[in-house]
Amino acid sequence: MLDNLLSLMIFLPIVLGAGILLLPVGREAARALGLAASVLVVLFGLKIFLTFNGSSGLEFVERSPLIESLGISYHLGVDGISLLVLMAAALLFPMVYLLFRTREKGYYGNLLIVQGAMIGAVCAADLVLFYMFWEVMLLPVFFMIGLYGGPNRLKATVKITIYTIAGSLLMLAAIIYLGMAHHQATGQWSFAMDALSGLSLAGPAATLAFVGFMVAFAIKIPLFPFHTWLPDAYTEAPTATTFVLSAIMAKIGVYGVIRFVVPVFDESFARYALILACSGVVGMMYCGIAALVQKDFKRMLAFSSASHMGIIALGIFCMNVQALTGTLYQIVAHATSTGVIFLLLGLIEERSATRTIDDFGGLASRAPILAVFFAVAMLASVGLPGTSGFIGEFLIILGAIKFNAVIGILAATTLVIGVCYMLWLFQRVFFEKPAEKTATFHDLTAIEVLTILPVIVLIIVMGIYPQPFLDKINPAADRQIAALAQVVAVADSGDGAELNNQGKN
Amino acid sequence: MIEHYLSLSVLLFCLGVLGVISRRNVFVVFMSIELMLNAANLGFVAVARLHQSMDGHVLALMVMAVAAAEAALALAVVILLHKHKGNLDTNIFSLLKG
Amino acid sequence: MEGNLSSLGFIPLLPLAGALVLGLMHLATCRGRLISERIYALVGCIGPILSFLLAVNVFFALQALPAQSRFLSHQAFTWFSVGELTISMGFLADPLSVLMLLFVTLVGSLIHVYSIGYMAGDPAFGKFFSYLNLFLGSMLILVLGDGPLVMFVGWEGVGLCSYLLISYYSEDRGNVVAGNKAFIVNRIGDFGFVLGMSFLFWGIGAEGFDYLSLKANAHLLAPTLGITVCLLLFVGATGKSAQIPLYVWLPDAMAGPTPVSALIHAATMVTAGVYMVARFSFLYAQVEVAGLVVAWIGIMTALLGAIFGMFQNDIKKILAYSTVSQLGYMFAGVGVAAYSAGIFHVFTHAFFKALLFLGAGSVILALHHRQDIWQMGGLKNKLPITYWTMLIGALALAGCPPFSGFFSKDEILYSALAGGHTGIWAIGVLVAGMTAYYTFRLIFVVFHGQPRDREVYDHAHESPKVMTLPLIVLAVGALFAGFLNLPAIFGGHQQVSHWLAPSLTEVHPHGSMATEVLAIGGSVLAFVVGISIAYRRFAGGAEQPVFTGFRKFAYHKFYVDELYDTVLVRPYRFVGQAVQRVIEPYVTDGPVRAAAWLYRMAGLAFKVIQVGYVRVYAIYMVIGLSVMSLVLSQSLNF
Amino acid sequence: MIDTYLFFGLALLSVLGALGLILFRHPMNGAMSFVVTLISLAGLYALLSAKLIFAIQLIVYAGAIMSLILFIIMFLNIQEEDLPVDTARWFYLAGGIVLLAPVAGLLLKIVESLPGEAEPLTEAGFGGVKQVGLVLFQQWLLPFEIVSILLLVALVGAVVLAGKRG
Repeated sequence: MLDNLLSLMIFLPIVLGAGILLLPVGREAARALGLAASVLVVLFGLKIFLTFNGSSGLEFVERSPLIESLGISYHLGVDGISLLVLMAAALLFPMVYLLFRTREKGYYGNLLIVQGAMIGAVCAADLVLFYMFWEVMLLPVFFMIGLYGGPNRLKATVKITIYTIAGSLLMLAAIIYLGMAHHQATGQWSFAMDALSGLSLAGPAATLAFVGFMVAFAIKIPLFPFHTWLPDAYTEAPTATTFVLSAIMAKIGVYGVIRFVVPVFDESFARYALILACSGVVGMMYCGIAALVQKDFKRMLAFSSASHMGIIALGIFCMNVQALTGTLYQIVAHATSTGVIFLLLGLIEERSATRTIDDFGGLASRAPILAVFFAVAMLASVGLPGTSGFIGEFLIILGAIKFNAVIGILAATTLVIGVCYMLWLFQRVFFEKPAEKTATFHDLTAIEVLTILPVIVLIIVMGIYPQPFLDKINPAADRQIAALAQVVAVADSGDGAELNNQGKN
Repeated sequence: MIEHYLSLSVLLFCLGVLGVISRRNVFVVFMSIELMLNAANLGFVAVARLHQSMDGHVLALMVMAVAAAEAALALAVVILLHKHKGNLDTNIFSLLKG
Repeated sequence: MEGNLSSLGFIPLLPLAGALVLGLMHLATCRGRLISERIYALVGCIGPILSFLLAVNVFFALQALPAQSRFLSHQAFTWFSVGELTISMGFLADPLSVLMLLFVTLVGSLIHVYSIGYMAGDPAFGKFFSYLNLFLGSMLILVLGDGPLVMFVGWEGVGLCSYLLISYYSEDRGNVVAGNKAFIVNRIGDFGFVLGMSFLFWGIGAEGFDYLSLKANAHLLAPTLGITVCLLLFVGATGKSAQIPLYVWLPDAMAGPTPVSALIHAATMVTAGVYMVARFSFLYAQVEVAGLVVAWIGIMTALLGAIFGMFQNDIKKILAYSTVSQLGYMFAGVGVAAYSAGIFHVFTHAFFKALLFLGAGSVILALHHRQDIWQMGGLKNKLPITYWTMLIGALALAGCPPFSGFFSKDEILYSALAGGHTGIWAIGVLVAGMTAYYTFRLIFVVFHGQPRDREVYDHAHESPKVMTLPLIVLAVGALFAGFLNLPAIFGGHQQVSHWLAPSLTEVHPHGSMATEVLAIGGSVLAFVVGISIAYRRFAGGAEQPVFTGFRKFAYHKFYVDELYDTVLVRPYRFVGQAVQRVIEPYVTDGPVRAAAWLYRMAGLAFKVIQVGYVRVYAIYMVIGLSVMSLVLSQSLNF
Repeated sequence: MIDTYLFFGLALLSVLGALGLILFRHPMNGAMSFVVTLISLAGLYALLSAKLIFAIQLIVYAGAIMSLILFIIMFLNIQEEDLPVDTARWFYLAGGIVLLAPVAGLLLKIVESLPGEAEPLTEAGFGGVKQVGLVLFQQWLLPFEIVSILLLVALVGAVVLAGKRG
């Protein structure tokens, strides 16, 4: 049974989720089932993490044909690039079931399905399979926001769904193009990543396909200027959904770029990397500035999350191993810190029934443990050394400077921008005099503390002793950068020259 | 000779279409559709004769079965509509108006 | 690597562990007070004191080595390693870091002890000690780190603790705002620091990113890159060490409890920038331009701080501006490549400024948290120990021979003069005079003359022993620390400079005897003039003056805060509002909304043909069929 | 020779019946006229040697289905004044003819281009019950079963629909 760990991790939640939706299951039973499934997935995930060899190739491979005539196969595997994303998708879910109990059973069913689909998307090594999971991933979100969201949920859910599907369809077209290109080149159909990354694509059609992929992922990440669905969706979604969206789903967009766009469209990618990097940096600054003036703290954190995603995405476009590793590391670091922030926020909202920053004050004296947890997560999100956030952010800035000094300098402003709105938020919510609405606020219960504590510890451990994690990422990142460098060197003429020279410095 | 049959089939089919678009009476519309089905049947049977193959007959049988099913349902709907509106005018059933 | 000393890792670890334990104790019991202050105090002080003992041990271990190989290091573990970048969590004890280590742990321990008295009765006693321990641990990482990145861990850590402790009384909005200001301004500095490190890494870091490797490869650094790196690192230093233009946070930081002001905002953290520049002396020595920038910014900050200090009324604000001013001196010192002089001033300053702050704390506590000097007066008799110790501190700060401040300040001024930086020297002497003036203005107004507020005076009382004892120890330090680096002209051997030599890349200027006499004479003259003016004006018990004209301008700190608010903060918020109100809905989301609108319009347009009559739909079908037939009969060939 | 006359006679009848269907105002008249079409079609099937279809056309179509329709028409007791007024009927008819002309043209063109001519004689038993049955139950078993499900669904649906209270 444990031979098919990945399939198990994917389909256990999906099947259970579908069961919860279709069968008459009570609310508490659904929650218990969800919790059990997610804990099992955590165990499987830990097993994978511990037995992962740190080679540069795929491990835990499962492969069987799905549609043989078109070369589509059920092909799963994990490598250093997907490992940490997989961990983020596997490890964080039990918290949701433990912390929030006032939802309907359909909510838990959807949550399970979204988890399975996300794990599937991360593990898929076949583009068509990936696309299927990618789309399945969106549906539960649609229901979770549309059914259980805030007052303006319908607008938000329609926007996120149509926006994301529009991007996905472009990607579907690009996937079909890739399959045809492979057919033309070799006479055989295949959508497997290893086969496709060997193609040398050129010409306007390849560029269009590249754009198709990039748009799909840019919307999911979201990359400036495709972020406009985000504030509404994050704000209107129930907290656990916001958590899923920001902590994990956005990362799958980043992961998609690294996994699919970079190896397949290496040439186009190298050519447009500078523009994409600008988009990342501008997005970081833009959303960071917008975050400062928000009155609703969920909305503020939505912008904050988008701002961080800009920096994370930037790491991919710098095309060196420091930045790429930084991005992969930051994926988990940001998932944990933002995840905790959103979860705590959900608890705060549940206790005080408001999200307006001005209604708060003095929580630190009412709920010191909550305040400490929030502070640790906040410090990780502003990249304080000693927390997980620093390692990734520093590596990305370091890599960005190698890529392009101006981009690097702009990227480093995140140190200042992040701290501005975060401290302001912390001041208004946790410091100052207790406000009316927080007068009867009570601290975290024992269960809540025990639920969140492991993640807090993880944040700190990942900041102080990150090397075991980096060891698992490094070989794959090295391999990808080496492959990319080769392409850049071959295609080296006008605009590639600068990159290369700086690289040898 | 067969082309005469087929031409007749075409002619009947066109008459059926004309019936559907020119009349407002539910019954007439319904029977016009039956007419089109019969025109198609004639085509099947004629071509079956041409090819000396009885597959056409089988298809004709199936069409009749479908027509019977359709008749059963359609007439039930007609009765319902008549009960609701007391009228047989297709133009008063315009809930799909955009 | 000359030797491995695993106890190095414990020096920062002990206070950090203390912080963790205290923090957990506090969190576990914060709803009801189950743990007495004694236990907190014990746990809180044990870490710093053990660290101090370890530091002394390290010092002797180092001293046992021959001068040129005084390096002890300890690589705890590989922190992270990506591509050519490999950073180990390593600690380095060399003469420079050990000197810092000694006084940081000593002053830190003393202030921990002092805080037991000062914070007695505070509802979050444990939290305070936890923060203080955390700060000390971070500071020790900063000092001991064997490379810029490990230093940065401590660098940011102390910034965080500074924030937490400034906002300690967090119910008051002003304190929190001051904390935010400190953190954000420090972050602006860190922005420079991170960039400086990154450029340095891509310059020469691939061979190893610790000080020893960097020093060995420093000559490979391209000159322009060198200037960039030095200036960026200095941006970091201006943030942490409150130099122009980022000094604005330090005076506001006085919102924190007084021991915090003494420890963090006077003795240790704010001198980290100077330490950093001295650490990178091998870089700054290479690019003279960068050094000059550092020196001039330093001396201008010294002047500005002194001007502001002369017109403040809050006892802690006076000392804060004095700190800014003295930090300027230090930068002037390291800027003119007199690194050992700068570090020596850091060293002496730690004693006398901590002493002054703690004394001020004692006064404030005695007067039930009054800080305005114009409400004090004549406290000499009521607080004798505080008075005498503060007097020693004041004399040291003012540069009275033979107190410690005199020697260190003189060393800097002499180096400037001997190095040919006459302008810096001249301003330095002027500032020395101003320093003497505002220091004794404070002493005279607070301790001499008649009590200005009788009721306050009557209730004043000397502080408990736990507070006066550190004062006395520090006073001894302020009095005698200067002799450690006695220049040759007074028959000394400059032990500190020689001790530091292996860590620093500096060339000692060889000035003539006349230069030396001129430097000393200038300093003494400035001191005498400053103190006599102060004596004439304030010794007799002057009343609070009304500031007008320039004085008012200086009292309001040249309206620099307001200027920053108008030029930076408001535009930033304005841009935020613009993004929120205009750009987000109409520019970035504009195309999306336009697409949705077009879609809706198209729907409305096509709605017309949906008439709802079955027959019409049939006609549509027939039309389609007809068109298809036409096309087909054109294209099909029979 | 006789079959040609028969064909044209029956064809004429069926077209006239169809015209009656679309032109008579009252559905009752239309339905009676449509019965004529159906019966003449049955005759045509017979001419095409489709014996089983001939029989079923008469029994099921002309018999069962049409009597059902007639029954419903009479059941609803439609009066002259209930009938919808077909405004602009001639306009629709003319327009329909114009629209259908290309369709019919295309279809006739295809019919004309049919290759070959039917054998004058068929095998013995062509279109008989046994032969059609064999084909039906051997090659068309699955569709046949599906049709049976369709009929079942229609049956249930009719019951449900008709059972609804207005």
